[in-house]
Amino acid sequence: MAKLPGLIGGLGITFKTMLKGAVTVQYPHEKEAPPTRARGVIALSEENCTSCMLCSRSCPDWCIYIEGHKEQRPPKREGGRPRSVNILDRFDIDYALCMYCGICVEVCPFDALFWSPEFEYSEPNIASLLHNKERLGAWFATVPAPEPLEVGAESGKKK
Amino acid sequence: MNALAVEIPWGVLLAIKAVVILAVVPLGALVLGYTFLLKMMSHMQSRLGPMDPGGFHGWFQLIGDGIKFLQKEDIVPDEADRRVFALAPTVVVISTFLIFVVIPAGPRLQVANLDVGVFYALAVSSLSVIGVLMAGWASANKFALIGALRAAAQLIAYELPLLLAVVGVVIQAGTMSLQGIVSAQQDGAIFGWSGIGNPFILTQFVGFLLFLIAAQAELTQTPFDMPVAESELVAGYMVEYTGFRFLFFFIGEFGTATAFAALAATLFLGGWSIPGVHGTAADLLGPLVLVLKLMAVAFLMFWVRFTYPRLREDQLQALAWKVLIPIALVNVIITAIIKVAI
Amino acid sequence: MSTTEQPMTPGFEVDPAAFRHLADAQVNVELDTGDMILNMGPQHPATHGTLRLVVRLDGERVIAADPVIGYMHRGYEKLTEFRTYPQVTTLINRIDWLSSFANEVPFVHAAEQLMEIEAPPRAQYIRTALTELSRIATFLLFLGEMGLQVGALTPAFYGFRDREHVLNLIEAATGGRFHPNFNRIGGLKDDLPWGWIAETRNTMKIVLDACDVFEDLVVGNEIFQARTRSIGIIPGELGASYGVSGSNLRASGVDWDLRRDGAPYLAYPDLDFQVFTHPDGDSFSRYWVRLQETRESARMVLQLLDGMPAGPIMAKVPRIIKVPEGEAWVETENPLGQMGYYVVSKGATGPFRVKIRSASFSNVSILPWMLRGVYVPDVVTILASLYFILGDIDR
Amino acid sequence: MLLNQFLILAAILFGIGMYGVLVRRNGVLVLMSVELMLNAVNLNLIAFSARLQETSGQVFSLFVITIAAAEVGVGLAIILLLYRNFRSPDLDEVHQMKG
Amino acid sequence: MADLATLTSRITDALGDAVLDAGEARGTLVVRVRPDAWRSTAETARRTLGFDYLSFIAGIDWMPAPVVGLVEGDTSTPAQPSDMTFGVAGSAGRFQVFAHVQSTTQHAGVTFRTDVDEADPRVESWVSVYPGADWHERECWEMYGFVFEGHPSLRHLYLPSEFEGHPLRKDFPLLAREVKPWPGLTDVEPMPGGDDEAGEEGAA
Amino acid sequence: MVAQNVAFGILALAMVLAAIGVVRTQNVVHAALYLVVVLAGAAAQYILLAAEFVAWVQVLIYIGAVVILFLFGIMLTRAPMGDLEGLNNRQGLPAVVATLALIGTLTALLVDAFSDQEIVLDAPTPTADIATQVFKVYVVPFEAVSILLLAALVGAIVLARRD
Repeated sequence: MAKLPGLIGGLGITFKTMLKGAVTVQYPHEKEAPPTRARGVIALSEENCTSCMLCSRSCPDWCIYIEGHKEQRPPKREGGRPRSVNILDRFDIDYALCMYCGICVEVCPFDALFWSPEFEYSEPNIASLLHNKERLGAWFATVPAPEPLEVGAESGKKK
Repeated sequence: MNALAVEIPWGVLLAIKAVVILAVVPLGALVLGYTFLLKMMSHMQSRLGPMDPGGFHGWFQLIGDGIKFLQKEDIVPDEADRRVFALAPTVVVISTFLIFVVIPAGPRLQVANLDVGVFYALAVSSLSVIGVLMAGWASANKFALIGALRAAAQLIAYELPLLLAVVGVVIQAGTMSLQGIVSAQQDGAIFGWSGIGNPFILTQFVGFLLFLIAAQAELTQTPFDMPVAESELVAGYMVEYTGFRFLFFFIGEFGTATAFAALAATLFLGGWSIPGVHGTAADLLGPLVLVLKLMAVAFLMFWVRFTYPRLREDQLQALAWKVLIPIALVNVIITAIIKVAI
Repeated sequence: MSTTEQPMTPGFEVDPAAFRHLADAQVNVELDTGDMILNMGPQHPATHGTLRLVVRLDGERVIAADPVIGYMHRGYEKLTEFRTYPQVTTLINRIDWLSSFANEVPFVHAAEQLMEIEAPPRAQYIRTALTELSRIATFLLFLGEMGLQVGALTPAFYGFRDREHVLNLIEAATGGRFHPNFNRIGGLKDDLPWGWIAETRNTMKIVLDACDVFEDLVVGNEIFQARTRSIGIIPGELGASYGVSGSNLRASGVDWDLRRDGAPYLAYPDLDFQVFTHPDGDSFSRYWVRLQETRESARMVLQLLDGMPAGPIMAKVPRIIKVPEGEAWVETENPLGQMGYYVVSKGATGPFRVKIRSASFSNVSILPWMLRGVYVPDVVTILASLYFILGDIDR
Repeated sequence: MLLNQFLILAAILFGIGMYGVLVRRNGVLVLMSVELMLNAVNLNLIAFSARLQETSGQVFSLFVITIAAAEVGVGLAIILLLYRNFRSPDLDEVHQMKG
Repeated sequence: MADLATLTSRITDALGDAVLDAGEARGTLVVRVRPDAWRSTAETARRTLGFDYLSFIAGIDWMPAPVVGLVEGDTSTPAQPSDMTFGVAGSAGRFQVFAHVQSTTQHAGVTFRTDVDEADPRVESWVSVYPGADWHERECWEMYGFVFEGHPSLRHLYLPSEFEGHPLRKDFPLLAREVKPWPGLTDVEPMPGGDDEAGEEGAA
Repeated sequence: MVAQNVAFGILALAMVLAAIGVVRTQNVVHAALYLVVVLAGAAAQYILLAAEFVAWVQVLIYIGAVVILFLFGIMLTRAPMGDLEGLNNRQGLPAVVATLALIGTLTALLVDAFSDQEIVLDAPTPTADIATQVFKVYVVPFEAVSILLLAALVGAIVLARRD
């Protein structure tokens, strides 16, 4: 193609783009689905949590607050020793502090924490960004199933 | 000079004219702002622009913005020269209003058919420089002052090519009256063929380009928007303005764009005229035709605005003095020679 | 009424020293006006961030400029001393937030060197691909943004538009758009998701097209050339002694790219790529070099996808990471230039001292030299063409 | 309209302009006062031209306007030069002709 | 890349008796020079050895951080060994300055290091040799309190000019970690009659 | 004619007040802006006197260029932004006396000479008439003015250059 003067070529580009139509999405009306892996919000599966504090301690921001107490449970088998069980009283994540690094999800040994790609939880009040365990538990329904991996990946490796 | 066949009392006519002029500037600003700033620019940038306000393609956006500006607090900097600061936007807007006085929208649809119409339009358009300098100086802000100085230097420099570009048209039409120029184009002929009249864009194409370039500079639009360069001077002389005063500047900017587009349409595209349509029919169709031509010119101007980077201050001065003015002078001479020869 | 003996009003007072200085900077004659101090920033559109530039002006000409930084200083070098190694990667993500992934690589690499482990080849390839993707994302933004700074609004939107595709890829693979935190000492957090490679191939086509658009819309534009040619020239030798690196230095004719010339890292030794230099050293050549490098990066990504080996993505690493005592200096060619970490470990779970050598810090330190004698509009051009990220300056 | 109303207005403007020239110290302001006087002259020219139904007056007023523009250009250049050498636009301080 | 042994001998030959010690940090040469030869080292490096590129200048404090406010079992804050050890090239005392220079043509680099006296922290400035040293030395000055002699203007770079203290010194506390209680404190409540009744606290 | 006389009165009052503003204000920029009012008033007077073309030349050249030049000069020499003392010299009182004497004399003379003269206008002067005059009758002065302009241009540049 013969070289047009740059000034005219530029006009051509903007004109072509104008005819091509928009690539943007009118957000509140239509939504783009974030990828499965997107680190949107952390969901808590409360029954899996043993309040072991690992996530809280490994958090670079110290933004996970956990409180719990131990309770005696009757032994599983007749005549056994009574078990002591950790009961979770409080599990809060302060999303105003969270860096979304995902270390807590990784260190959790009991599969109690999961990433969900949900992102619409902005708040007008910064204090409302502290999600308690009920709220974190509600996110659990949005956690996607693990996706298949690309060719060449070692199979059977999950989170 | 009454607009319709019925006899209208002098005072009422004056009032009607005043209302039309008062309405046409904000309306023009609104239409151009919406069509080009919000919609055309957005599409050129692969987006849609505002879609929600008003339901249909965000047509209410600018009106809403205007209402928002009216509600805003009127902030005047402490160090500012309050009276001058307050007066500056008005001066800019008044200069815009005055241009529309002579722009004809039909054979009888004109506020005043001045003998020196073109000259008048260009003279009053230069008034806005005063407003710009006032704004920049009174804001007590260095960015504003630099912006105003740049604007003034630029507006003065480009007044010349603007005038000279028009001179060619004036020579060809043999009149400075805008009505005269329009009818010269409507009734003219190209090599004896009068099918489309003789729009001066054909014979004065150089003049048309010069006019567009100079108008772009007068409007301080890209590539000549150094005075308001948002990436360095933030908003130049407008930096301290808020609320309805800023709204005035906005109306001034797009209103003047409308005015210059209308002027260009009148001077080079035949204004309200459609070949062969005269009399009352032209009065009825004229405004529509003018608006269509005006929008076509404005499209060109904004297309350039949204595509190009801006020239540096010294470069745009050099462009005006070393390129545009010589070309314009040559154009005038050639036109004059041809006119005399024929 | 005052007397004639009254000294001139304060507004007219001019520092004579400034005028002597001015005489040196003066290139052509013009009206003599008093000088004035202009504060550009910390909140100024040209500084895209919180850089403050104190500029002394004579008319529109800069006679001295002093960048004031630190408005975003987060003290990462101190913070790293209080974090464990896995936690540090989340911090250093945020140094140069436009190419976070590339920030992680040298640090993780340093830790791996100290622990004497090596990530498996597949992990190296994925790391390289993501590094190049973040380079593309960074440069696409630059290519548009530079247009914006010289007054063209539209290229900026094209830059954002096309970068979005690349960010989508990074997000699909890592889960984070801006802060991937995907590198682990010894490998990666996860393998690529299904379909990623095909998607990347498509996106690279988009990127190459985008480069053509910028070539026509910006590089070819006469006004852009008038605004950038021979503006802000960095002589190669001076640039090097200031520590200017990356594309900025290559645009000054210094043929030096750590991907090719540094200690071998990632999968770069396996790749066939070209290093672009430009002899001029002005703003235009910096733009041009980055444009070529964007293209080259897209080609490199395609090469990586073709040669992607199968296998594990994680080496054998102890569960609790303790790095043995020692020191390591790892430098990489990041989008903005040389990024290096000097890690001193004393055998604990966290580093003892981390010196973060970020590219923008040195790139910007040459500004006082560059800005002397230029016009105000050129200040903006030069700032944009140096292309710095505030987080990368302030750390 | 009477001819005199214009002529007297012109006289008053001329007087005010002269006052300015006499009183002002700032060079720019002196130039402005001179402009006032020139305008008074123009007003006279136009008024007589209208009275006599003759366009020569208008033509000469055009010349006056042109000359005024030239005068301001040179005048401001001189003032800038003075400002550069004396660091003040004050004319009263210019009692020595050294640069 | 020139190999390390050749590079070492080239540098030590050129610097002569200024070299106190040399070592290797994972593939990078570290050369410790006498404090009074710090600037001449830079001159030799730039003019004779061809290291035209200044990568960085930084300080280091070899003193272990005093453990303040840290709790037993805190795995989020790494505990450093409490005895003072020095890096690969040794050190005379607590403070050192180190700088990395490179060559854009030979594709090689070296880290120079010199000792800084704790009582009188003075170092020669490199600004006259590498103009880019300006900001690095200002940073080092405000972070460690090292005075670079010959630097044209040691002003604050990052911190506000009224800032007191030298943040990167190890004895400068990181307040963010001290004012907020470590999350491990809010531990599980003891069982009635349990063995770990003491020392546990409630809500944070 | 009544409307024109009313218009004249309003304009004349504004012009005189603004002219006094020009010579009395303590702010240089305000002086320039007052000058704009005087000039615009003069342009309006020209229109009253049917000299339309001159009026718009006045607007274009005086307001559009001369005042801009003034403002430019003021801003370039960075006149202090606020009010300032010392814009006037100490000849205030004698100047007032001289001015009043001048105005008085002139007015008396004018009243004596032209008090019966009336202006009767029918239509605005056609611009073509002025053009004919300029290019036929006054072509030599016109050329002289052109050369003067050129000389002024060269002179201004020579003066303002710094070398």
